[in-house]
Amino acid sequence: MQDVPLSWYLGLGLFMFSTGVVGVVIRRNPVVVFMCIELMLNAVNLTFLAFARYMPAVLDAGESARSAWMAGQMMVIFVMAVAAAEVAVGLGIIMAIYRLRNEIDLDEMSALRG
Amino acid sequence: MTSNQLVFLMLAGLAALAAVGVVAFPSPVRSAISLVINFFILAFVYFTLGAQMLGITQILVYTGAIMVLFLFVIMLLNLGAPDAKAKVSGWQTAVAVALGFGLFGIVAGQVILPLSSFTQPRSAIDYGSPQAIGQTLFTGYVWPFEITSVLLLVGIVGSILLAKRRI
Amino acid sequence: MTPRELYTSPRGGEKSWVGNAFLFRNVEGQVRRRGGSQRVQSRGRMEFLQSLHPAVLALIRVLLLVLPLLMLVPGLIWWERRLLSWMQDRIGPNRTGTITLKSGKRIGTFGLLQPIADGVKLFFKEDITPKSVDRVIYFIAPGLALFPAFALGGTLPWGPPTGLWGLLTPVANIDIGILYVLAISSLGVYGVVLAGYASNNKYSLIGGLRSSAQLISYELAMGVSLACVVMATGSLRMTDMVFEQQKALWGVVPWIQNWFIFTPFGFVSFVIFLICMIAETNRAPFDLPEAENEIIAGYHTEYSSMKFAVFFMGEYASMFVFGGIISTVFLGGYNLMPINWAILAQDLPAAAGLFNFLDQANYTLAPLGFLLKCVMGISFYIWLRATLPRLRYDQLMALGWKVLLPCAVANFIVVAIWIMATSLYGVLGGLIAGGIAFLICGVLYLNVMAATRGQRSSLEKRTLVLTDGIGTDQRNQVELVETR
Amino acid sequence: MNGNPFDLIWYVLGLPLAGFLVQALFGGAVIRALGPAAGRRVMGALAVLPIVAAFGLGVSLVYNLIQLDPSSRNQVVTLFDWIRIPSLWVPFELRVDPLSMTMVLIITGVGALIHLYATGYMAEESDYARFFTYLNLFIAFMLILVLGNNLLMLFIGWEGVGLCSYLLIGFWYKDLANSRAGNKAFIVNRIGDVGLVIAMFLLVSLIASQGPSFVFSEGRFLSYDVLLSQSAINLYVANPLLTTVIALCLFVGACGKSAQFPLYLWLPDAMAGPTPVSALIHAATMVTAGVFLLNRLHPIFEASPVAGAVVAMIGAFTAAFAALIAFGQTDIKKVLAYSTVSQLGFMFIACGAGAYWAGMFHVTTHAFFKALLFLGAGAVIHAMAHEQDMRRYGKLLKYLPITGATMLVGWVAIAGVPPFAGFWSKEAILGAGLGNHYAEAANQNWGMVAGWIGLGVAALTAMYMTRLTWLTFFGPKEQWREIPLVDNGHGHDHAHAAHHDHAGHGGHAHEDHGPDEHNFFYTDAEVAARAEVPAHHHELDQTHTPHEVPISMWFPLVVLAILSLGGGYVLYNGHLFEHWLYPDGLALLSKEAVEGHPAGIPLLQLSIGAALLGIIAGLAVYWRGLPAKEGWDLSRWSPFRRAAANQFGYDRAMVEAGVDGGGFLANFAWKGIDVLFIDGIVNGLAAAAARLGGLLRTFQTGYVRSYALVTLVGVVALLGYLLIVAQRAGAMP
Repeated sequence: MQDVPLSWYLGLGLFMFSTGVVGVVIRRNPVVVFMCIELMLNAVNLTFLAFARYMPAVLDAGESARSAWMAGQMMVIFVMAVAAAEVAVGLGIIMAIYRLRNEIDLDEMSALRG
Repeated sequence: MTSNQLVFLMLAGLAALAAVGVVAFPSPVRSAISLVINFFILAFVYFTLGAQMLGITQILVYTGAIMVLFLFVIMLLNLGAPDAKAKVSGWQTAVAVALGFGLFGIVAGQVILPLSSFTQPRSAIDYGSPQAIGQTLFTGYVWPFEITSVLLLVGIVGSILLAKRRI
Repeated sequence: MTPRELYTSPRGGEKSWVGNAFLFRNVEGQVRRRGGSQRVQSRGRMEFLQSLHPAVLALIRVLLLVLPLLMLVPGLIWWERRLLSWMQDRIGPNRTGTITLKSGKRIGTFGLLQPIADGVKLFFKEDITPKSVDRVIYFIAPGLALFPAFALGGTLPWGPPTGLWGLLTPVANIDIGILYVLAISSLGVYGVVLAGYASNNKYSLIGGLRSSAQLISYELAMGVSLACVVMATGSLRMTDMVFEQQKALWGVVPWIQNWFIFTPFGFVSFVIFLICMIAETNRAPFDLPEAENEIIAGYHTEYSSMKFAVFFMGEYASMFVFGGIISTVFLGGYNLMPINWAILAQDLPAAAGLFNFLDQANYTLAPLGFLLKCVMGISFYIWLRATLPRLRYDQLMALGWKVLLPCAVANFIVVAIWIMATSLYGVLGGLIAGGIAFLICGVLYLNVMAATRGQRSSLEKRTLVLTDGIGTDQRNQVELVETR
Repeated sequence: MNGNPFDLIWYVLGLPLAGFLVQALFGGAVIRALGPAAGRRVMGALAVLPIVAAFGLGVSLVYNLIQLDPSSRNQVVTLFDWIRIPSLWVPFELRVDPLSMTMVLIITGVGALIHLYATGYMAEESDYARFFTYLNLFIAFMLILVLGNNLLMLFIGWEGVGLCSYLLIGFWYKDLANSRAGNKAFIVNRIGDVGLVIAMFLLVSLIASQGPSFVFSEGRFLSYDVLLSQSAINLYVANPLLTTVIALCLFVGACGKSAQFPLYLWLPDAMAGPTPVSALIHAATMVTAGVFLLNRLHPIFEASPVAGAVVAMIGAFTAAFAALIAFGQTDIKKVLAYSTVSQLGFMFIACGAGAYWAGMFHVTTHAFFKALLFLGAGAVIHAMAHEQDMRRYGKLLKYLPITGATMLVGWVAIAGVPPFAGFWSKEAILGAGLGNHYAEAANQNWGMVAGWIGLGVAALTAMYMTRLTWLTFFGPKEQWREIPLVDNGHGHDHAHAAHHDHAGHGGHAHEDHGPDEHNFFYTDAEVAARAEVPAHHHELDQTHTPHEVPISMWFPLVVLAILSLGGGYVLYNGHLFEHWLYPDGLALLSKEAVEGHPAGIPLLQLSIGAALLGIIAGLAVYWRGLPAKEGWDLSRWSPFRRAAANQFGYDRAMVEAGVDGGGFLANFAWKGIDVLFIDGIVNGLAAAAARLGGLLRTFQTGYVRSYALVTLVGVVALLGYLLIVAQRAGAMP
């Protein structure tokens, strides 16, 4: 995998991220919105990994370099863990809402209207 | 255009398509499926980045657990059918899409282009091996690791509390 | 020091300290000698293979894994039906393929052709696709169900890592083998779930739901029980695991191999893994997704000829592959017998010749041994199916969450302590510490269970939670089912 | 702790603390476990032993200290850093030097004796353990006060002893009067504490103005070895005005603790506590903290003669005022209390006149004889079934031979008859007052004035002490045998409450000039509630015969008697005490300025004459018992006595000023500041916020997606600005 430029990975990540953003805005189904958020998280993960692999920040090898690669992967791991927790709680909330009012539609949930 | 680039382009194209599918499909189940595909392909993208451990973890966590949960909830709540009344007002969609493209354009132009000169990976070959990750995770990052475990515990308790009808 | 030196992969000369806990003096020597002898023995074929392009070699490996799998499936079906019928005091399919000569003489084939006939029937049946299904998903679901079964075998070494077999197996000796297994097996659920959803049928849906919940809950225990083995091995590679199991038993008996099933912790993980694996493959007594007397045929109610056949094939293939996994992880992999012939030959020079011959045989027949173990696994499946009644859903969940998972975690802790103590105080101290930890965990677990026995959730509540969101009729249906 | 012998000082401090903990944690349990008698004996021993041990340690430390040469006789032992911030460093350190060790010896020595006495005195007390908990805690705090090497630790001790005194005054809290007395003491002390705190702030500001690197203090502004360092003294001399203010503020603090004129009110009421408490806290140790403070920071006072003059005059006036009031008192403990106040006045005269050593000397001797007198009075009260009214005594000498004898010693000692202890110290004080040319302001040697007043007061002291002694031990007849018709309102030491475990106990405390007849701290309802508490049955009658007190009570008396008999001369002889305290003179004042030997005034004769005169006058007046003008019928009292009995209306005036003025201030703060101003601001803000929110809530559509959309717009806009505009403008790298 020598010669794939860093920018391609970043581009993929960025595209996924913007797609997720658009999805969050235009979808009315909370589950789908959740999925879009997951999409954004994964885009971020991809970016982390790409930077960890190519590491434009750390130009000198050695200690700092190794810690930099590792830092990127650590971030990804923690993002995954947090995403798991977030999904568990979020889906629980969705189920609770559904049980409360037999339908799920973000535009119907405007009880907080000022 | 080397084989690696070819492979990457194929993966990336599929992933991008799947990502668009997540947003575009009217039926949540199809969105979920395309998200699964996206994550699965993303795992291979990780492999191309040399992060085997994380790629597998990606499949294990996202594809294997999180997305199954999503499907489970979708089916449990009968959200499977493409919701008819989920018509979003056109202008909102238009604005959102435009803004999305704006975001893409700005960041791509201002951040990614300057970085386009980096083509050589600098990390070690096995920087993504389980040994490397394990050593780093349990030496330098043990404290965040523990905190994350606590977070997950809280997540478990919270989801049970939310999902159970009577505790 | 460079990262390369820092994180030496266990393939390299020095192993991590966990492995050292089990090192025995002449294990290394044994391995070296075996490799050498092989290289001498089968030079010609190896040169030919090595001369091939790596991609071609990889292709050969894949074919060597997949084709037998595909060809074995009908045999497995036949074997299941025969064994089942014997266990149930029947005869089973024994006619098909019997050739009757002019002279009225019959050449029996024990109905070996029965599966062929079934296959033909399935292929030529009318392929019904119900009207209101979600077509795309309906079509891809069987493929998704079949895919993991074949992908799983990718990391299984069905032959020794040296010499000829070393070139032919495993398909990919990635250093995250076990994780790969877990990941792919976790993908198996999609076929079921999507099939259940796509065929627009409430029973199928319930089947899919059950399957997904079941798989998610049993994967945890499975992963933890495998983690114990990983700790003991110090590596995620399948080959390293087999290598680890070839060492001296408990680090003291050099002649007997240290198969993990022989070690106390290994046995516990083995049992847990066995149960989880049955649940993962949706087999009796955990076949709730296709419980014919509750929800017609579960997720493949709406599937007919070809697609149904694919489901069928996927099920058997995954059974076979899981048999391979469990034999690799716990049963010493491709070794026919848990005996280090080479060391025997070294220590008893009198019978050295015999033992060396047996060593050779063990090497040569390694794939056969592997196959044997897989078939044993399948037979165990069938035996269970013939023996045990199907669990109730809540029993399933209780078993997964309240028994298997705690046991697996406790076992995990015990193994950690045991390994630590072994590396610190030697073998005996390790065993003692492990035993103490085991006792403590057991007592704790029993106490917790006794404490929570009072507050089992009520049947009705389970029903509500299970079928939440589905129309009332299913709810009644499921209640009827649950209260059966 | 690198083997420094003075590290033992921590044990001196730690032993009473340990005792306190033992008493507090296990006292009740032990007494309950072993039964009242044995349990109390055990706990009493456990309470006394630490103090005795501490005394022993103190003696050994003093021995170590004497070994050193005078210049190096200030050892500082640091335990840990208490406060350490860049600009301030307050280590938790103790200072071992002659002054602190003198106080330590007084505190632990007299304290041990009084503890021993208390074991006997409180023998029937039900809250035995609680009492000794407080007592040990007091000792510990007092030690912190005197030993601490910085003003902050002194302040800890200062407040701690205040707390203990409050707790002990209100020991029998079931009686409202006691609680009131405690409250009064606590509140009046606050005033003094404010002065002390202000003084500390001023000191810090003064020293810190020189920058944190001042002398060797890396921010240790409050440590004595900085405050007393030569450069600091130069600083005091450099700006006299601030120094004077500091000195006066310090003196305010001293007034509060040592019951000087404006703030002496609380001390007489503090007699509501058990007698050992009065002896230990309100005569021997705590009230001398003010004198200790002046001695400790003497350079500050030396630097401002004005402050010296003020101190001297206040002391003199207090001495005279209290002495006059003492004539109006019929409660034996009250007489002693006022005599304490006036003796403290003497000490301040000395300090004001620049003879700090004389002040400390009087502290010492006064600790001897005043503790002796109080304990004796306690013994008498104990013997007389807790009757405190001298008009009920008489001819007690034959019933209480040991107590009587020892109290006679104390009498002559305080009266100032040579060679008793009081004579030497008082003579030194008067000599300092008359002889020193230090406390001069407005071309007038106020020290001289104070000295003359002191001389007069010495005579008065001798006279009222004679009154007390005569009425108690001699007199024509045994007064308690005829019960008067008019029930007096005089208070009792409420130890008898212990006899029936506080059960419905009441008794009348200081009816006429009690802590406050204006319900200073209590509502009328409570007063009424208190009034109907039934009088206790345990009362004097004709059949009563006093009995000598147990050994645990008279042994301390004997020891103290010996001390007040010989102690003064031993210490005074050859300026022993002076050289011990101030081996090489004072910081600023030359020896000539404070040589303490008035030229041309026959001081010796004068003071002896004053003492004898007072005694003779007292005998002359009270030879045949109480004159009719002091009988039971208050209405027939001479106006002077009635005025004296009411402290010349000073107490009432103060209390009224406090109540009414305070009430007025509080009302103003409530209506004017709080309601109008602060509440106005708060409510106004709240209302404004509500109105603003009302405006903003229209933006809250409640649609998640619109929020998301707006967020997206913001993100894109911000990114666009940052990445394009700002980058073009070069604002970002």
